[in-house]
Amino acid sequence: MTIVFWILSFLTVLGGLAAVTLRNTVHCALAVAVAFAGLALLYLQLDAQFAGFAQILIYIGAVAILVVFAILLTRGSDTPTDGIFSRTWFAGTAIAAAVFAVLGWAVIQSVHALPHETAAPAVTVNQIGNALLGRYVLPLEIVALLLTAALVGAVMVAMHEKGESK
Amino acid sequence: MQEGMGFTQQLTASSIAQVLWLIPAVPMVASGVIALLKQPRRKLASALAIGSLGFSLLLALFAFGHVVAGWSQGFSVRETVNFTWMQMGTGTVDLGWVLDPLSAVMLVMVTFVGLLIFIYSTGYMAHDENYTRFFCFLSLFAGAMLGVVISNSLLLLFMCWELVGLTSYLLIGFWYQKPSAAAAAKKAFLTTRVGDIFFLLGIVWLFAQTGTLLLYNNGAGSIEPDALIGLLAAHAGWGLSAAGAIALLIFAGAAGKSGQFPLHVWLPDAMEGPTPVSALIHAATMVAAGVYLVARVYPLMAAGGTLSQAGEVAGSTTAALTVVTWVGAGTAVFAALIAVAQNDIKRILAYSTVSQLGYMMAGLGMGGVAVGMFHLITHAFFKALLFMGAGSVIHGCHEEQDIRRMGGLRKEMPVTFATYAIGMLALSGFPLLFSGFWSKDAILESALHWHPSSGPFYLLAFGAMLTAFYMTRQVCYVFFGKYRGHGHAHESPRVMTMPLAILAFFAIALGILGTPAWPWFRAFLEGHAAALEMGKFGEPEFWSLLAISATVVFLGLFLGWWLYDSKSPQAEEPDALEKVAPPVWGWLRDRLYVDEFYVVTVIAFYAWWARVADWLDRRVWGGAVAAVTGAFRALAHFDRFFDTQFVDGTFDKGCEELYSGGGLLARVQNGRVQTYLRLLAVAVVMLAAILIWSSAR
Amino acid sequence: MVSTLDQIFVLLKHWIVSLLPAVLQPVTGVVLSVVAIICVFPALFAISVLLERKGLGRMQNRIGPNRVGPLGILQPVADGIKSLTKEDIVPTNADAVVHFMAPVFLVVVVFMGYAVLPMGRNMTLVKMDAALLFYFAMGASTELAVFMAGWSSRNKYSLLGAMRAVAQMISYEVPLLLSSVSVVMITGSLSLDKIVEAQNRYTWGLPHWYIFTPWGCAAFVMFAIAATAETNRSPFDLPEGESELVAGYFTEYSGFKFAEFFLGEYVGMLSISGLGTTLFLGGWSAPLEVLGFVPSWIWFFSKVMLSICVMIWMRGTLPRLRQDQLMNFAWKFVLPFTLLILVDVVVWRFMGEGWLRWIVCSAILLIAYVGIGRSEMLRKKIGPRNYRYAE
Amino acid sequence: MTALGGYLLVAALVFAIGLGGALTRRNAILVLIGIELMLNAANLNLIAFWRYGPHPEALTGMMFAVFSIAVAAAEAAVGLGLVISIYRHTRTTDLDEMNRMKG
Repeated sequence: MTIVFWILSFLTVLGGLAAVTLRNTVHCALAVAVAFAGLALLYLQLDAQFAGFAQILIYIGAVAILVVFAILLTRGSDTPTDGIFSRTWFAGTAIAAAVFAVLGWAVIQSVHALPHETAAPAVTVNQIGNALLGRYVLPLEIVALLLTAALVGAVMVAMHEKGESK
Repeated sequence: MQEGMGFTQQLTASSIAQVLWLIPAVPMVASGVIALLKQPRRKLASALAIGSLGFSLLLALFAFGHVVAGWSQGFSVRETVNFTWMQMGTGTVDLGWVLDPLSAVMLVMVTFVGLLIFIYSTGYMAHDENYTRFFCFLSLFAGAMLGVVISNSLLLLFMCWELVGLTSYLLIGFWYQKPSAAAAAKKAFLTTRVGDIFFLLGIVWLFAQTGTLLLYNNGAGSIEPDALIGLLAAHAGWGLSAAGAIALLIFAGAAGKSGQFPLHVWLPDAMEGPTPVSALIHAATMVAAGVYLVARVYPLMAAGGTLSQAGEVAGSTTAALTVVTWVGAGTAVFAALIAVAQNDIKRILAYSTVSQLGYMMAGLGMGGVAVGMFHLITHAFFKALLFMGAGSVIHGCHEEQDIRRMGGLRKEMPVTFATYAIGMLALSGFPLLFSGFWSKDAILESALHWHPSSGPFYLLAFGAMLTAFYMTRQVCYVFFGKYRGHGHAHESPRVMTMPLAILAFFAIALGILGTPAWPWFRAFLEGHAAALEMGKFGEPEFWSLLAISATVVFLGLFLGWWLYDSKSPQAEEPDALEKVAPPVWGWLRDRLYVDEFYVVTVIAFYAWWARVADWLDRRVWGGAVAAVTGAFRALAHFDRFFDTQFVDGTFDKGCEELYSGGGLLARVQNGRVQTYLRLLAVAVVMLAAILIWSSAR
Repeated sequence: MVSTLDQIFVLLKHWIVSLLPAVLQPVTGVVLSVVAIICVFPALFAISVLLERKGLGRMQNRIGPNRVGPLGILQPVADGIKSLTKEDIVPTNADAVVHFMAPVFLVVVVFMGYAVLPMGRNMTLVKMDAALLFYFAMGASTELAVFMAGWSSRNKYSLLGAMRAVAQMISYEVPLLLSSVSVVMITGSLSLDKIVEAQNRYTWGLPHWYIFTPWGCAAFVMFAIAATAETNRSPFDLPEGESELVAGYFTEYSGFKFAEFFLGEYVGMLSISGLGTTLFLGGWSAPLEVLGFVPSWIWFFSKVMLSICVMIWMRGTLPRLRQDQLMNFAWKFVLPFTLLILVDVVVWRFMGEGWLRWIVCSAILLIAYVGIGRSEMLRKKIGPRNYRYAE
Repeated sequence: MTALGGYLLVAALVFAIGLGGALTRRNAILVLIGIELMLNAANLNLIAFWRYGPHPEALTGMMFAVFSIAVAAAEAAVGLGLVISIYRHTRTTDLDEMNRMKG
């Protein structure tokens, strides 16, 4: 429970909250990038260097950019004039709160069973690479296949149909 | 197999035999590739077809060389490669191929003549818009025909046989826009099918009797001595053994394909196809398949006669061979007679082909495999030559086929004339110089020695005279006199005349292989050493036969020349022969009314039977169906009445209730993703709460 | 003597740190290094700007800046003073917060990348195991800064420039990464220090730099192309094409914020040159064994400056690409070719020592280069431009 | 409160925020953002459990997180592609109006 952890948690939660509450869609996207960055830093705090940098590379470098692209392509960058929340926002919020209540309750319930501070595991990129191409090679291949399929799928879905004027 | 000559049989398959399947496979694959090509890729299509067949020729030459090498070392090569195609219960159906002198000779002939005709076709079909389709079919045909040749299994042979029939159908109907071509294709297909039914029956019977369709299989094949003994022991009725009956059935198939007498009607009509097709399929190769088939199953044909191991008849004959002989001899004369009175250049050749096929059959029936096969090979060369020459003439005369509208082409088309004349003399059997003489002489010789009857000899000799006569008539009409057609005749391009020249060379040279003094061909096929005995030429037997055949041929030539050239016929004038004997001429011109006979008998019978079936359909079965239908309709009316009056009232009410209930339920399924997500989240929360609560207690 | 000169900065740092109380020592060490980086690279930025302006001038038959100071060498100073003193204009409609954040964010992430670059023997700020990944993570973040700048300005030229820049950077990030992966595959490490160490060996006095292998040479060319595109340099300077988009995504910036973008761009160039040097040109190692006495940092900085000179030369030589050409080039030529380089690296790695692998690997690449190039040319996707003049 | 407990609570909070966003926002893209947040919360859980679990050298949780990141990237690409293509048909990204299967 270091001060760094609290600052980073605050940053992440703040970014997340901003992402779901701000009016301007682009601001939401930028806020979610902040949340992603906060999470990446939390990973670093957890000695997961590789995952943290991958998080930055993929979420800030790719997903956030993708989101802003989508926003601009759907002309969503202007601040909407009418309500930004759906008609049933109250129910949604209540359910989200309930989820947090249940999860938090579960964590606090089991806090006595949680392991305490352990020594930081010394994990090198080399080990991760070996694991990726050794024990986890099948998931790796499947993920590769999935990414290829997603690439093709996304292109097919978003492509202009022939004859349709741009 | 001649005992005491040191010949043994070699059975293990060499590497060339292992890859023998490539010979038919390569043209077939080429055909498939060509089928995918677009029309404008003409060059590529013909190059593929010619290249693939050239490759096959190369392989065939290797195979031939292998067999010759084995033979010269004292082996009678017969290498088979067999494999199981499918397993049916305890029995298996085996397929395989065989490399022996017979198949090797046929392979070389088919690929060589085929290649020349392919090359010729590039010139002949140059302006046809369906050029690639033509080469696709031609390649497919070549593959199928080569498949027939190498088959060691009657089943595989039958498959390729049918494929050959199909390509023949496709190629006869190549110009399907012409109604006559379409009709001719249909006729060819259906007529040969009649023979094929018998063939198939024979195959099935053979399989039932011997349990295998392999021809040779190290002593376990269906035409090897062990099986033949069993076949001879089984009786089929009418005094025939099973072997004889099966042989006759198979001969029926061969007769259909080779245009023997009752089934010959399709072959002249098949001339509606392009000329290279006529040359390749309907003169040199496919029609010879029937003859080849008889030669292939010769042990079966000859079973029961005094049978030596190599399947050669020595002395006595069998029922099957007798039938083959008589049908062959009859066809030979019959078709030659008709050919005398035809005016279409290709039709004359077609009847001539039928006639010559009759010779081959008769040769097989009386003289054994070597005699018939030798005529087959020589005939393939000079008949292909004649057809291609005819094609060249037709090409040169602007697609004119009527010989009365030609004439004097000797000067305009010197190469065609020279080669055509060689072909014509070879066909007529001009003594000593041409291959046709030697092969025909061998047939006549065996006929002379055939002791059951001397009828075939006279028939064949008469046929030879007629052959010389009608060929002279044709040549006179086409090449002598003065030009009676329209336009100006011209010589064909080199790509067409070159194959002619090559074939002409072989039409002369092939005779060397089968002279009485050096019967290399016979020795090769029958598997004993060939010896050069010039003394044979000095024997009186040879001279007497030569005298007879020469007389016959010169008589024919002289008659033809006297009747036709000296008169320098005119197009509108009646034929010279017509003036002599108009009624005979009329019968001959109308092809002795065989087609008409079929129309009033077979076809009329079928038409009547079709009408009966139609009537039965309409009245008997139709009436029964109508009665049942009526009963059900009455029942249905009653049912509807019941439904509308009693059931619907209550059912409609129930439906309304269900509908409104569905509307209530549908409000959950409102198409809003977030509603679903919300329900999901609520469910998760409840589930998690229950789990935690239950575990915490 | 040699080693002292080589390690002079390291020793200097240790000396300064040792003067301070023990509590402050770790922090001071880091701060000192950061300060050094923040001082050195903007200085190099000034030098490169001057070099570029003078060099471009010469290439275009001009003299270039020659007014401030002797031969105009004080021009960057004058530029700096000007931008610091100019009024900071923010458009009325602009999204003020994002507008302000964009240049700051850009400069921060660009400088972050230097943390892992080995600039000399023992001269890496953070010796990290996943250094290359860190570098690319930072590099990818610049795209967001560019987008923020373009979007927040509420100007269509800015937005178009930003969209172009982001699309281009995303497209070329893939080949950039993949060409670096080839080096990683051979070295077996993501650590830039280890990559330099692996290249710091000599045979017959010649270095084992990766650029001197078939795959390395090809990968370096691809890396250079992708890096040029990544830094929006000519011929890939569409996002800033003056004739089309005024100044691209920073059209609406002025004064110090503009200077920040300018700084970010040049420092980014220096940084990616440093990465290329590290990956392919042997980092701080000497080009010949006999030259090993020269301090390592001199080699590093001379290689970086040499790369900058090449970039300037390219800018003076090559015309700008069209947008579709740019994209087609990235996805249809550079990307397939880098993938092939990866295959080539595998071949190289598993063929073992010997002359055969040189021939095989070179042949694969040459055939592929000619093949891909020809097919692309044939389909007219990329190829010689055809100019259409006003009819 | 142990360190792991803290991380788990933060993850739960981020998850709840993401869920709330996904449930309440009208813009389809922002719903996707919410879902991404939920996924990230799960990743944080995985990494926290890996770090404080009994066998960190087995790398299981870390690998899970890395794969999850990759899958999330694919999911984002396809999801946004779908939103764009729906937008092209209906000219809206409002989820409340997207309640028809018919385009």
